[in-house]
Amino acid sequence: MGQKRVALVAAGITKFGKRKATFRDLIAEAGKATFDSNKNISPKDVKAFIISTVYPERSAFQGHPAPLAAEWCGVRPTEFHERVENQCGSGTSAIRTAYAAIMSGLTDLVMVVGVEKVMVPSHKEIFLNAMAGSDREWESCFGVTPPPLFAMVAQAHMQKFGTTEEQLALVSVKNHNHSKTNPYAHHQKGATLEQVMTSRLIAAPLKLFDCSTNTDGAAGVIVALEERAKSLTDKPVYILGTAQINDGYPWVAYPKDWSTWPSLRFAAQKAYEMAGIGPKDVDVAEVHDCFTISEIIEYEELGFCKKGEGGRFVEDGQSDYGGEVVVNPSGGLIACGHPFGATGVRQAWEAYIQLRDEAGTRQVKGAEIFLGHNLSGLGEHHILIYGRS
Amino acid sequence: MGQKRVALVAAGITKFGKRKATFRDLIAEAGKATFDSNKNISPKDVKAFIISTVYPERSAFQGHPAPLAAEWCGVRPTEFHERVENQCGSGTSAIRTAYAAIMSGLTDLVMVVGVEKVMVPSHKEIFLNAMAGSDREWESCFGVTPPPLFAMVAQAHMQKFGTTEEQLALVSVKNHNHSKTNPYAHHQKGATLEQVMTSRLIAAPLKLFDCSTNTDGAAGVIVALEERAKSLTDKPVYILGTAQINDGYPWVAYPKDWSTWPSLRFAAQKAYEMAGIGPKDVDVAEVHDCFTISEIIEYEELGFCKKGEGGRFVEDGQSDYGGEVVVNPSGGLIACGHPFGATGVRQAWEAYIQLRDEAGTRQVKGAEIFLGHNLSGLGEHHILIYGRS
Amino acid sequence: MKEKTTEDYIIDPDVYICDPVPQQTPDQNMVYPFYDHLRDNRLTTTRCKDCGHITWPPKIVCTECMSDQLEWEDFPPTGKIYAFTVQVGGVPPGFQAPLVYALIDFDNDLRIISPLIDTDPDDVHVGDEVVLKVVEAPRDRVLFFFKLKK
Amino acid sequence: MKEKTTEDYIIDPDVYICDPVPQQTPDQNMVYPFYDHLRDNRLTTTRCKDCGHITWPPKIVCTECMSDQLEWEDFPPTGKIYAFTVQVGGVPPGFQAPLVYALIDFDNDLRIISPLIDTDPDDVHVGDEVVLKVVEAPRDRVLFFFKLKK
Ligand SMILES: [Zn+2]
Ligand SMILES: [Zn+2]
Repeated sequence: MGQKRVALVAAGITKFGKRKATFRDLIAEAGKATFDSNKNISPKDVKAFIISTVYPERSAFQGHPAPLAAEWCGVRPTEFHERVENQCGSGTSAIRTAYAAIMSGLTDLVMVVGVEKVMVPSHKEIFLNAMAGSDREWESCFGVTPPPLFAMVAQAHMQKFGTTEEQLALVSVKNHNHSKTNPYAHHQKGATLEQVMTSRLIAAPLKLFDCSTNTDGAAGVIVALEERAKSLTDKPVYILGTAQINDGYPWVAYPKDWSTWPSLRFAAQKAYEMAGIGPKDVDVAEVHDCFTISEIIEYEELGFCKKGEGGRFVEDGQSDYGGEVVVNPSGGLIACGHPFGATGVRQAWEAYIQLRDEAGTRQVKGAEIFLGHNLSGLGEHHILIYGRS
Repeated sequence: MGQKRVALVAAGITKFGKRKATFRDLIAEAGKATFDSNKNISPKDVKAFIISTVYPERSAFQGHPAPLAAEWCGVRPTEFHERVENQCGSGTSAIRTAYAAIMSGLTDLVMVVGVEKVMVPSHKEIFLNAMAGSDREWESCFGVTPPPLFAMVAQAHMQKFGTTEEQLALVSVKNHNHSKTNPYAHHQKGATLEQVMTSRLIAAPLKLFDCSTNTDGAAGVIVALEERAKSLTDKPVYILGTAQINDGYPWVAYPKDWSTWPSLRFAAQKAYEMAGIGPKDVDVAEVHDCFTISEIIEYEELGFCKKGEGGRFVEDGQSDYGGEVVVNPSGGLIACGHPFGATGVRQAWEAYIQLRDEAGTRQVKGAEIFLGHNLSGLGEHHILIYGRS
Repeated sequence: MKEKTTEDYIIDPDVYICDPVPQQTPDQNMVYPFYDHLRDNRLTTTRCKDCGHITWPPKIVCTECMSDQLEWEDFPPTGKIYAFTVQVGGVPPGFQAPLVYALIDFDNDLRIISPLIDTDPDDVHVGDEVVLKVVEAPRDRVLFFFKLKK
Repeated sequence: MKEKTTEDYIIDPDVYICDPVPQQTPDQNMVYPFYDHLRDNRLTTTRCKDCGHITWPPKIVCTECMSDQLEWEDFPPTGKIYAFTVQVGGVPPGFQAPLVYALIDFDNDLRIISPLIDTDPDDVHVGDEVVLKVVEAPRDRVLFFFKLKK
């Protein structure tokens, strides 16, 4: 017997946007889409279920989401079920947990649904709920939310490496243009450099188009042990490597130089090693572009380019079709929107369709290796690497 | 190489009660108690961390608890970290997840902290927060919370099997008396049959002393792969078996006869098989006595006695010292209180001290096998079986 | 037991995080027809057109076969009490004891839990028949209560 | 920028779930001395008596050695701005743009993030020195803001 392996065997997604739907409507829709993607699997075949969701207790007045979500997807788990949460990295954490549950022998097939209902009717409450995501007692009580934090990250990177506001903007232009071919994205109209540069200022240097969008959405995948996976599809998408790290909490406990993220570099190295590849082997990646500056720093720390050259990397088209690695073909968090618990699962859905040549007009030709990355803080990173074989 | 095994190597707990402490104070206290229990492990040795907590988003206005809790315990995880939630079964789910993470090879040692801050200053909000635990749209919106639900369970069991109110009360008397020797329990004064029978009516036949208590608290354990465990302590407490199930959501989707819980029977069977034991082998158990009726039905479905004879089992002293199996030596949820995310971890702490002969005056002499059980609904059960070897 | 006013069932209707009553309009909820029917004094749920499976509560996707081709179907006009309890202590904010909760079984094999309203707790017995009683909730919403069939 | 009133920093001080300002009294918080010191215009944190480790924010257990023998220590009177940003859009409820947020480094090797108050955004530069400015919050609470050192 060789080393056990785990693979995606189904993936589905809902339209992201300000949805006319409840928390559970989104779950049901993602569940259906997931089962529709592979007719060899029915809800009754699923005995393990994980939901990834961040704050339904607040936005939907709904706790205990795991059995609710399982039931709304037709699943009555008898082997493993729970809710996994890690703020913006919840989706990737949930898939890692599914991987662990299978590798441990507790089960051989897990459904993972990621979901967030963000767009409550009161605009005030959307922002209020966001404050729960940082340290409430020492940071959020001052209204500290990610935009000003990442603005300071951007300033540090610009100051140290000469990154320009135009380079930041080009990340947004690329991702908005990618999403034109993603019917599930929140934004599908594309964006010009001028549109991004002249969009409303949020916290200098970040403008509205440098930021990911609040949105509702859900996505689902089914993960299985290799033997079972092969019986369910002739094109399983294998999990080759994974890593996770958290280097300090709250925000001010991270290393002092915010322009470099050594913890991401460390985690990427570990994930590459586990996958037996290097950064140059990655054909397509969905990385956590919560803000444009994040994607630029991620190019560097993931090893797609040298440290400090992330701005030039996007400027040179190296993160777009025809470049070194296609980053965020789906449109990323910036264009798809960022329903927290769903985002990592949406990335896995993109892995599934890209590595099966099912991504239509946004297909990365011949893609063999896909990297998915979430962050939940400057020093908190979650990585999954997928392969066609 | 034989089969890999996983064991507890440390366990600690805070005082349960209406604590003059924040959510994170409780975490720090449990973290310290856990490390204090085994001086061979320091925070820097811990690379994987799981927090079990149900609704800090509501009661502490604090989301994203995993990295917060890790940091407050001195841990900077580089291998695995997340928050696991399954309402009242969160603690057992978290330890199962630690087991999976270790068995999968992602890590070889995990710290698990379970915590809940329940007692917010506004009594109104304590009840409001409780409503998030059931189906908000179809059940909680009517104010449905566990007491009336378990009152109907009790009625069904009394009608079908002749269980009496006195038998229910005897569960409370036993557990309250057990907690007299547990300095961490919310209640430590004991209770007489008369006190229980004449306590304030909540929902017939359940009185105040038939119900578990809202409380604050936290507990921690460290779980490790056998080889590592043996290097850290000469008395590891092994995880022998585990099972988990959810048979329907919301409450009314469970099987129609509420006096029998077939899903618990199924899960227990699975856990016993995995452990290679039967119910008669269990020496000591911490089961989910959210209400007295729950413990009685659990005797039956866990196989400690025949179906329908749970009332007589407690009446005959079979669940007390000197009986078939000592159930809830800590005092259970009824006397310790039930800080949701902490409860399953508290049970593991009891397993740790009982199977190491460190339980002092409440030690179950010669205990070899310990069973821990949580429920999060009539059909949702979580089981862990521990052994001395 | 006095009849509840709408305010009894709500904490703060202007703060969603404190408001347990579901959103019921098409802009927020895909099962909104349930509430439209309720406003017409009809208690309904969804049945799958593809496999015939019926569930409570209503859904947008069949949990048996994952079809989204569902149709609305009325409950039988009366249900029967399987069990009930009178909650006198520990009732949530916005609610007033005594509360009579009942498990109500219907001929369509579905069970609903709901409070009985306009009902003296002493008049309730297992096996009693109950009928729908629609109650208004804040912001033009409705809830489905039951009362004893006369 | 106009000075914030206490009400600007609170959503609903009577509903804990909507109130981001921490509880600060001994009956609810074990690091309450921090707030007592703050009321005396002292910015403090905890240092471990056993190993000497100091952290921000203050704690009840040393994250280095798990000792609970901690002592309170004052911050140096001035800190230096490492980075700052002026948030003009997307500010949370209860807050008014423009908000100047700064990362403030102290000689004790600790960093704090906080808004600058009584400060014209145009007057702020990286490297500027700032001092504590205690601001009152509802229900007798206080918050630690900073302002430019004159
Ligand atoms: Zn169907
Ligand atoms: Zn120390």
